[in-house]
Amino acid sequence: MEVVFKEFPWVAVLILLPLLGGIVCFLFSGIAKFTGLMTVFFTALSVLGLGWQIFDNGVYRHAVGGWGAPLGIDLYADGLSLLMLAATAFVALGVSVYSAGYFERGYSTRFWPIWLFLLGALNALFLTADIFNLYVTLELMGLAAVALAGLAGGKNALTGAMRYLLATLLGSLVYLLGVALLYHGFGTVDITLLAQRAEASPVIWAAFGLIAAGLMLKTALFPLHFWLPPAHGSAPPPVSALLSALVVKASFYILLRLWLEIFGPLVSNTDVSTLFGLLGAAAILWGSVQALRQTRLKLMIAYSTVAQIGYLFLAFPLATAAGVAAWSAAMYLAFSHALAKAAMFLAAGNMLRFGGHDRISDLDRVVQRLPLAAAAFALAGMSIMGLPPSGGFIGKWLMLEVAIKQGRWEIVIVMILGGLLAAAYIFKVLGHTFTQAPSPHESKAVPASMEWSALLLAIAAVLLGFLAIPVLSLLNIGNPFGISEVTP
Amino acid sequence: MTLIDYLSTILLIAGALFFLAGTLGLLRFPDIYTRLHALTKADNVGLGLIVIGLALQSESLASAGKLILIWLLVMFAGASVSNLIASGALQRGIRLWKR
Amino acid sequence: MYFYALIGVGLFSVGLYALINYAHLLRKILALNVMGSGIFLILIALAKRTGETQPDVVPHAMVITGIVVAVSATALALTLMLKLAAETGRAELSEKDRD
Amino acid sequence: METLTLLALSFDALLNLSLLYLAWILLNCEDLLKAIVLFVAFGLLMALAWVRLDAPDVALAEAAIGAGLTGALLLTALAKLRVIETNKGTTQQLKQDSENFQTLHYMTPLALLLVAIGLGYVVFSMPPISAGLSNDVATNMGNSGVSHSVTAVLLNFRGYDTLLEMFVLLVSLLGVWSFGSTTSQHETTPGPVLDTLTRRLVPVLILVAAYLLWVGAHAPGGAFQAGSVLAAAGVLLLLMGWRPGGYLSTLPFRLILVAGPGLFAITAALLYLLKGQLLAFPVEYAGIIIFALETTATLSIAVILAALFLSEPPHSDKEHI
Repeated sequence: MEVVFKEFPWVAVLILLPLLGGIVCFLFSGIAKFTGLMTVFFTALSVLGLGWQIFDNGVYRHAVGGWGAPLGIDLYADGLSLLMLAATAFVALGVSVYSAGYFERGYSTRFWPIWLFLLGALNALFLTADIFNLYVTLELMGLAAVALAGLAGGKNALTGAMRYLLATLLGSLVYLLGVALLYHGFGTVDITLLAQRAEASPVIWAAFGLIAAGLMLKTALFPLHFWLPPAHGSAPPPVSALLSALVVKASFYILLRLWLEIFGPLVSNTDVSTLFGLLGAAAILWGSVQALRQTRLKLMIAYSTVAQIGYLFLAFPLATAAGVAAWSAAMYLAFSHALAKAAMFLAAGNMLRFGGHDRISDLDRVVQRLPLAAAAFALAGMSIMGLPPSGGFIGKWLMLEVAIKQGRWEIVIVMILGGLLAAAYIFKVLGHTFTQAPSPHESKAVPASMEWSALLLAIAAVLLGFLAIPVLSLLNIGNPFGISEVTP
Repeated sequence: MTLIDYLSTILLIAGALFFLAGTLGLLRFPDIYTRLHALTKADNVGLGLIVIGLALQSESLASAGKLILIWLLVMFAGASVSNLIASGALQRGIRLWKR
Repeated sequence: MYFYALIGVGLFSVGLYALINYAHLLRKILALNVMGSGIFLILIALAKRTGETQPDVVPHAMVITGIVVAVSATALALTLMLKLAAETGRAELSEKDRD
Repeated sequence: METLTLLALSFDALLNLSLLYLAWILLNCEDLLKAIVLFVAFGLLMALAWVRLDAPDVALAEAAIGAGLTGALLLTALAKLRVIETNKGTTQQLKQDSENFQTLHYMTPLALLLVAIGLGYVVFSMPPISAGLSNDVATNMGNSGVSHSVTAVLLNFRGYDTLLEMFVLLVSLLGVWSFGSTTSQHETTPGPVLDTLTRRLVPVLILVAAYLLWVGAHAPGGAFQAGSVLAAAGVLLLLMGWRPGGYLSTLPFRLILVAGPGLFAITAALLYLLKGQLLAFPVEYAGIIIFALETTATLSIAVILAALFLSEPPHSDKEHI
């Protein structure tokens, strides 16, 4: 039995199952919901299987077609990929259960196939070691995400989706140009081989500039975040949850992976890291202030995503001296943000469904009338603010520790300010959930599956705070951050 | 150079001249109908001459046949599309040019 | 063959300029396509540097993949543009449209 | 010989400059219809450039998809846009995007010029001779199951890219359908000329597609080129006013749509179970497996592209509610 599990092709399941599941959903729209839920469930189980596999055997490498790099495409899984896959699986489960209740018949048949293709693209993205293959997965992910963002129709959603489409296409094209330069400079598109062959040269600089610019646009790092709030703010709530929790993280993951393996050691990295750090700091402050100014709940959450992405980039300047610690902290934050932000959007969706609007000042005693959604929002907010014992707290604490150890007080101050601002915008919402609106509103029932999926994701985001040691040890399988370590 | 080479050179040059004339016509003629007229000369005769010139040089009968097929298809599509353009223009009320 | 690659750089830049500069979505979609063509030109032009007559074909396969991705993206973008125009009357994005 | 090289060089130079000039004009001209027509011309010149660069497969793909189908998509979109604008009483002129970089108005061209110069420098800094992966391709051709190298890369060495790419096409169609109908359907009756053209041309196109598919194993051609030629036949039929209507939502039609990506994914899964490796075609069967994959891919690509051109969602909603 154990041998079967260890040898089982979990990676193949992770990529092919959602794609084939999507096809089944498309063919037989009558069973789309059931097929979708089953597919997501078994995909999540496969992440568990893969985790077991690489925990026992170490990193997993698979040559597709048996050719092997550089001619063929290699799949690769280590602790970093595993963490992203796990975040995807958790969010996918929560959002799928939610969507089963959220989407009405007509929308449901459109939602499930596209969502499963998006899930397949995400898994494929986290599992490939080939930068051109990454481009294809990026496009698959981007087009599926845009299709989902515009699903509901209406002026705002369509405008948001269009803006998103232009940004994501531009980002992919710029990334592709970087890939083209790398291929012609070093004769391969395999990340490991590129890392061996690449040397500091104009090609590396240009490729880095292009790839970083393209991925920063896709990750919505300040000041390239302009497309995110309209897209994430106007999509259907479960879609917003997917976009904010997973899709922007995917392009960050690529940037981080390529930085660690290829560019970090070559590009004289203090200046670039400082720039990333500055942009990250600006994103935290700008995003948080904008979030505080919003009157619509979903737009507020979207701006909060802009801010939370900033934290991930603070790890760049810290990592020059303490790679493993800074990156572990950033990935921990990414994981807990994925769970918390998904929970928050789903909770907001419940309030939206309940009251028919998402005006913050008009939440009208949600706390009594929709206690589970309010609890989900509060718990997710805890993690976003970084209050103990949530996952967000552990991530921020780890990062603060590194910053204090290095005496980077400016980073410490930005992080604390960001936390305070986050507390301000979350408590502002929570405050309004207690107050009574001037005129009572009509309200609509919210299915239990939608309430509980939001709450369970939020609880998971908090519980993540107790799992620091196992998560961090899993994350370091295959030593993904080892290369950037500067030996004194 | 053999006789065949001379022949195909002459055909190719003649074809190119037709294309030149057709392009000049497209640029200089006064209205859409006369321009179409100029264009079809380049397409039909010019391409025909070039295809025959090239077919003389081809290694096998099959590749010569493919060249001829290209010419036939271009003529067929060109004639139909010119007709569509002209009738579209007539429908929109674009008048014929008169001196 | 460097000239083709340079033209590729030129197409990429011209496309990027139009993408940023013009408001009409159809023009933005055209601009993205031109940028893509520029990148494909760089990929293929530099693949001729094998030192032999036969070029490196891996970039050829990548470009075919890229062309198919480009047409998919274009189709999606055009439909989105039409839906947006049907809602707002204009095929443009503007800040004022948001409430 | 010398004159020939000179002739080739000046031809390349002329082609290069025309490409750049056309791109500039098409992106900056006032009239959108003119812009699209110039874009199609640009695509055809690109196809010529691919031939000059010894990339006939890309030339075929560009001519069929890049210029042909994209052009058709753009033209119908513009026509529908004109209808919408007439109905809504809005007009549009060439207008700057006021939202983007208004303050940086003069900075944008300057910055882009710097980027272009930098990229040009990088291109020139590349080593003058680099084999890329051509040697690896040559050594492994014998085990690929086909004798045409581009097909070997697309379907075998990097077949996984192609598998995902089929899903990109499918997702874009699902996206187009999920946005819903863009205009009210208006039936057009074709004139006698279009009618004859279609009747004569569609069989020829089907024949050409079959030829391209078959020839792909050992010469330029293959599933994508064949699929787009077949799609062109579909586009002609749609232009004739033929509407598939109810067919679109039937199961057989949906099966054709997903046959290409589906068979590819199932093959990948089966080969994993049999050989423990994704998409590892057994050498002796590689040729036939690739042909089967390409055939279904051709059908799916053709139908997906034609459906993208039609862009009307099937009436599945009525069926299930």
